[in-house]
Amino acid sequence: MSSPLVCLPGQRLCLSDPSHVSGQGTYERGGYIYATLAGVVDIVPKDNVQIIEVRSSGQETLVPSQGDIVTAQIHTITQQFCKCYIKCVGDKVLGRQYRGILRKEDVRATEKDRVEIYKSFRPGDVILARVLPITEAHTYQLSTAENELGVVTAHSEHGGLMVPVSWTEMQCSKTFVKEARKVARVVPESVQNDVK
Amino acid sequence: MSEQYKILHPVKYFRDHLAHKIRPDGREFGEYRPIVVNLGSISTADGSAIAKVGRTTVVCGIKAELCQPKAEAANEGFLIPNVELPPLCSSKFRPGPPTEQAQVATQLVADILKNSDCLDLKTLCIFPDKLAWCLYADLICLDLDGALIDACVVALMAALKSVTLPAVQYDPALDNKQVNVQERKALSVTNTPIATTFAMFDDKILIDPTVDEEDLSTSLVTIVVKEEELCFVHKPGGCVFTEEQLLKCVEESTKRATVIEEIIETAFKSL
Amino acid sequence: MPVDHKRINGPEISIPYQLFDKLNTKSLKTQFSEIVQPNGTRADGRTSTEHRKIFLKTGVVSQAKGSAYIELDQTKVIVSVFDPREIPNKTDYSSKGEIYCEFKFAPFSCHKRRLHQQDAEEQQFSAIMKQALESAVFRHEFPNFQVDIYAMVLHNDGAALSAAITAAGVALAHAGIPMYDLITSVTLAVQGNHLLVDPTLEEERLCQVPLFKEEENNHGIVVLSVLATHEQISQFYQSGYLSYACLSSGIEMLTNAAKDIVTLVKKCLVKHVIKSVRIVED
Amino acid sequence: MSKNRELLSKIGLRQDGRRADELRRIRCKLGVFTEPDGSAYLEQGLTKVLAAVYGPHQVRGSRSKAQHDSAVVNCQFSMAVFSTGERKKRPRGDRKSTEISIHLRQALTAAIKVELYPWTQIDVYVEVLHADGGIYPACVNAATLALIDAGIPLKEYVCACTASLANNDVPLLDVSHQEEIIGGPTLTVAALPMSGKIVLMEMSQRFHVDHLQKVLDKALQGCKDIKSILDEAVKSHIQDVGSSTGWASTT
Amino acid sequence: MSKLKSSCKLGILSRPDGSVLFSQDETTVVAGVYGPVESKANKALVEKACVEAHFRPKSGLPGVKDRLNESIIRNVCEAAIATAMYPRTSVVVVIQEMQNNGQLISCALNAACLALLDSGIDMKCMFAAVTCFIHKDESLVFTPPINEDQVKAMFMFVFDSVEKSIIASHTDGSFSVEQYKDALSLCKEECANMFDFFKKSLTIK
Amino acid sequence: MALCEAEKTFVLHGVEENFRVDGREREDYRPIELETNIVSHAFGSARLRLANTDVLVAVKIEVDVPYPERPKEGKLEFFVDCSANATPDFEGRGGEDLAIEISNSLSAAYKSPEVFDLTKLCILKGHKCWKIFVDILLLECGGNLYDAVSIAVKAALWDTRIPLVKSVTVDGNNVDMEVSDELHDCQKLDVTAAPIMVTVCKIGEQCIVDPNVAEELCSVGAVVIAVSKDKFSTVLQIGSGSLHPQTLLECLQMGEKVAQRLSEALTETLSEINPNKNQDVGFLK
Repeated sequence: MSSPLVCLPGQRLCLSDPSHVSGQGTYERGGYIYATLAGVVDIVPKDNVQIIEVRSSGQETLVPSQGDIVTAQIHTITQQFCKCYIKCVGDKVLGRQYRGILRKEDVRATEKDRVEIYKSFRPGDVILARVLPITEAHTYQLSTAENELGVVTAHSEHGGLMVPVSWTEMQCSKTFVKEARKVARVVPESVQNDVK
Repeated sequence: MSEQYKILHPVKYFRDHLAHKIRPDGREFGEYRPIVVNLGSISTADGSAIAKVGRTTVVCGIKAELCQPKAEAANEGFLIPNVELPPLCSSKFRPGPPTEQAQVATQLVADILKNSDCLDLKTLCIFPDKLAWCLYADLICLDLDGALIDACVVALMAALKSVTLPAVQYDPALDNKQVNVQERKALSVTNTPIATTFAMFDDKILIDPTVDEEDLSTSLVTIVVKEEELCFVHKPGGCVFTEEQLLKCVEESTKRATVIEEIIETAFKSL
Repeated sequence: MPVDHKRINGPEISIPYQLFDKLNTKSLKTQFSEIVQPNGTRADGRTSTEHRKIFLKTGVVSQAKGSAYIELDQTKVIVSVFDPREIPNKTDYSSKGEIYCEFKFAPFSCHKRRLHQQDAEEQQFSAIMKQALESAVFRHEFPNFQVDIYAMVLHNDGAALSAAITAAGVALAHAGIPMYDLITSVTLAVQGNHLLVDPTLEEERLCQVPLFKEEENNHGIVVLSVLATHEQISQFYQSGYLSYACLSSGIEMLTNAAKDIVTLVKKCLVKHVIKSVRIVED
Repeated sequence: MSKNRELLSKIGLRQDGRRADELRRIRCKLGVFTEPDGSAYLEQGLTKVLAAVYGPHQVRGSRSKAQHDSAVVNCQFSMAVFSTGERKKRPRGDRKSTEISIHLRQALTAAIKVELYPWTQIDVYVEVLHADGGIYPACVNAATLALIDAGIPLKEYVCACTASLANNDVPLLDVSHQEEIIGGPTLTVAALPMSGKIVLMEMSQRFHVDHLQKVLDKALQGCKDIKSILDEAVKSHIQDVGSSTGWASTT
Repeated sequence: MSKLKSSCKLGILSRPDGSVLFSQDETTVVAGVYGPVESKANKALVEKACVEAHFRPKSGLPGVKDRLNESIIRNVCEAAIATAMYPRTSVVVVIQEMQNNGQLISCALNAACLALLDSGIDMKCMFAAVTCFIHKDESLVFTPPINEDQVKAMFMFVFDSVEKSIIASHTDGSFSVEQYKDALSLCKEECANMFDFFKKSLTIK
Repeated sequence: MALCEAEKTFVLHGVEENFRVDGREREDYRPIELETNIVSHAFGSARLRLANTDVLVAVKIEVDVPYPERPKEGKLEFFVDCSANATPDFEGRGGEDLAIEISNSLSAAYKSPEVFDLTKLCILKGHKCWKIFVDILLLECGGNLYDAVSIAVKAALWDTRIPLVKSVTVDGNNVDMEVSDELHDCQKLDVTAAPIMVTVCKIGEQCIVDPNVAEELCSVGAVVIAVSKDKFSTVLQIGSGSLHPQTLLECLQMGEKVAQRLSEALTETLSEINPNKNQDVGFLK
């Protein structure tokens, strides 16, 4: 493997033209592409265009933004919503947890009016959710209204780990008691996430 | 993946590690982190030291000022230790007045100083009832990764030993004081207390815990040893220890104390 | 002094012993001529435009997202940067994130003991730091949040503010916070015709008051921070009493000196990047 | 200091030459600032107060403060550090300032037709430039003017006045700082003078209950007098503003 | 060796859920327990109750020293209360010092235990604190000597009622390992008396 | 206040054309009103209105002990209070950051002995000195605070009269002093070198002085320049933008030029003040 191209913030990387586009970790000013991070330059070819990206050395600093899939842990539930803490964005672990709120109407895509929070989530559950447009300053609004989103890991009232048995139910591996949840359809990536 | 696992299920992550007889940072249960002591790097202080216990870093600077002794202890000076946990050292803290943890640490360090009797406050008196030294020992944590008290005590003792005070001529009749900054004398520190912290998790006792281990542990014990004696056995609650476990900890800390004392000695020799 | 219930308090009045030192009767003017030769050579052998040796290290605080430690000979500053967090007492949406800076002298870092609470000078330095760093950081990458930057001076031997700004720039890059550019900062002390780059504390002290008469009563401190690639001044602060001619030549000296430091900052960061890349490859 | 510092001399004159039932000179002006929705300046003797009103506007800060049936009245009392003989350390935040802020809110909430503006907030800020006794009444009176200037509907004027008791017998109106120092109990009353309703009453020290009625009557009379002075000021202000825009001359 | 005289009066305060006026020898404290109560959003824990302790000195505002006492009281109570039963709530223990004659912390802890028992909060076990002193003449006693200069060291232990294991330990002064062991076993014996006293007080009530 | 892009462009074009939104040229100030001696129980005072910016400054004097490290000097302290009257944002401690920023810049600007001689405030070396409190109350914010505050402070200091000390007697550690009872027996402060601050604002490619609120919002960066006589006593960059070194130098030149003119105008105005004329002053006017 050739030695990686190291760059630093403010370093001019190349001319910005139709075939070279500024990507993540870079910005454009006065016809040039500059780096914003200390890291390694990565050139991603995509439909005849070279996207210039910079990957941060070490952990990059990021906050959740609209459209991201995040991993969160449920903190409290009420009739209308549940509050949770966002811990990861995609597969990146956040340095700090951020507050999220999941409203009743964003739990499911269908039959929204029949959703009941306590039948979908319980405190302590780990969920996958998507970040909705940001309206409030401190809290991210989340949604699980997709098949792949919802509870991925949960523990039963007796403390046993539960496995999904249907869209809406999980079963305790110790007591075999079934509990209601809004279960995420597990795609391979998130399998690793919790079964390890 | 392990990072996500750690953040989502910290307890299980920790337990899995301990089940394999290894701690998350690769140490064995009874293994402590390396200790580094650096002396006198801050010349604006009258005595200073930096102590590192693993990644936990504490810098201690001692500044001497002149003051009047207390009426009830006319022939004693002052030694005022304060532990500062600035927001710089960990994401747990916010700017503002000292947190509860900092206050508790301050009091523990003050207690340890008093219990060990390592510095006779009478030696800080210049003229009874009139003039005495006040030593402000400020301990600033620069990196908080567990075993704060251990690091504080090492930094404080090393700094105390490096303090030199200028000669003072005092004329009580005229209340006139003259200081000769060039002529300096070291303090007489009679012994070196050394603190060792243990954390308990599921009946397993871990020496010198990191901050993650401290947060997850169910109980903490700090034992301070000076020479052949104990001068502090502090367990502020938490889950129970049996007598055997506690005495085992005492034994371990005595062993570790001799090692640390040597490290401080060596630091002085190389100065 | 009011009693601080959250700390152990000393006696009500205590005075630094240095005040009772067998009096140093030399006039400030002689003191100045002792440490600065007429040709600009200084007590430590530097020329007037020469910067002190810089030692720079990243990753010194394990609990922080990014951190840096800088030494300008005796001056020692440690800076740490944390992940974006909620802005306290703010409820409305803002598209740009904020930067919060706290600059603090350790109680034992100066000749006179500093108190634990931030004093006016530290507050001002915090504001200057914020001013310097704001234009270097991509603030819209973290809307509604603030990035905390804490600087602690362990030992002040002059130019502590500049050291803190330079270190903060390195710590931000180390934290992986997107930035427009690298930032470096340099201090200048002026006394009469002498312009001293990167002054020591002694030199700073002697530049607070005019020592020479009439036309040469220029004196003061200038702090300047530069964004390297774009040749922009992100922060400028001057105090004292300076003429335009003096100030403009000072600015030129400072911009040049700041450019020189960039190489060092780069070296330090490249070292860090290569190290972390190696770890990933292993 | 002279010994015979009495509140009332034998010939019935007070320290500053006033009679027992005489108010200090009140001078005021509406609309002194442009930025606030309403503002006023008021001098009562040497006591000088500025008041500013913002609102009604959306509730600031935590939205849970908002009330569904009325506006939230938010008051802040603050004293310039140079307003007193001895320099103050802080302009606000001490116990006395906080107390006056709360009392101010109580008095003003009683007068403002808060039910007209649910889910909103009205801010009233008063700044004392010179404190020479009777700070609270001056603040209430200035705030009333500022509220009128802001065009906020009031049930009626809310006015405040102090009264004291001299020689254990004669009630004194509108106490000055000098008189406060000499002693004598001070009764502060904020009232809706037209309906005669008392919205706030506070006593600084004890005096015999037999005297309460006459002191209170005196204070209420003071409120009424102040009301007519304020009324005059408001009318002339409207004349001025009106004539400059041209509509006042039509009536 | 003389045993300490303890006396208590349960439920002396009307507002707290549990309260006690407790004195041991000459040392007296009042303890009050509130809980479980709704806790502030930033303090609430998902899986267990949050225990708070407040220690008020006889006069003045609490200082650094009281903060250490608070931390001991909180940690001990947390070990004894069945916190998992009350998730997302707070249990607040307030101790007011009335008179201190040397064994303040153990007195405060015992009072806290009684107040908790009085409040009816579920507990995993009771706890009892015992203090003993080493004189200059190396003798071990429970009663604090009149003159403070006579004390060489002070030990404070807290035991649980189930296994008589050590919940907490706090010491003052320096001492040998042997002395520590002696003090420990002496206190362990004494703690049984304390538990008896607790039981007796509760049955009287 | 928030401006949309179009409004910003409008302001920007005005500046380019040297014909600003309110009709001024780039180096013009808005009208300034100044009154002195308006707080009767202060030792000196001034009120300044610069368009909508309203500042009240009062000077109070106390007897104090000099700092042990500077026994020959008196003390000068600035305190800024942002009144909530100006904007609800200043309620409680909301204005504190701005207040500290302004008071710090004033302290820095008055620091040099060439600017303000503190030794004149010393009564007895090491024992007694005057401490001057300059209290600034911001009553309304209509942009350009630094300039307004600095002029008002200078005027208030000009207006200040320090009581005359008739005699000082030392008895052991006790110092007794006698202050003249005569009301007119007092001395004035020398304020010829007291600095004037000028905020030079960069908008687009041009620099302007005395920005109003709208212009402040359009600016990418600004420099506060304190000029004392013909020298700079403090220069402070504010705002979140950065400047090219050349721009900075241009700003400095412009600031110095404007400050000279302002200073002259102020001296002239102050000399015209007739202390005996008694008329309705202050807020009743």
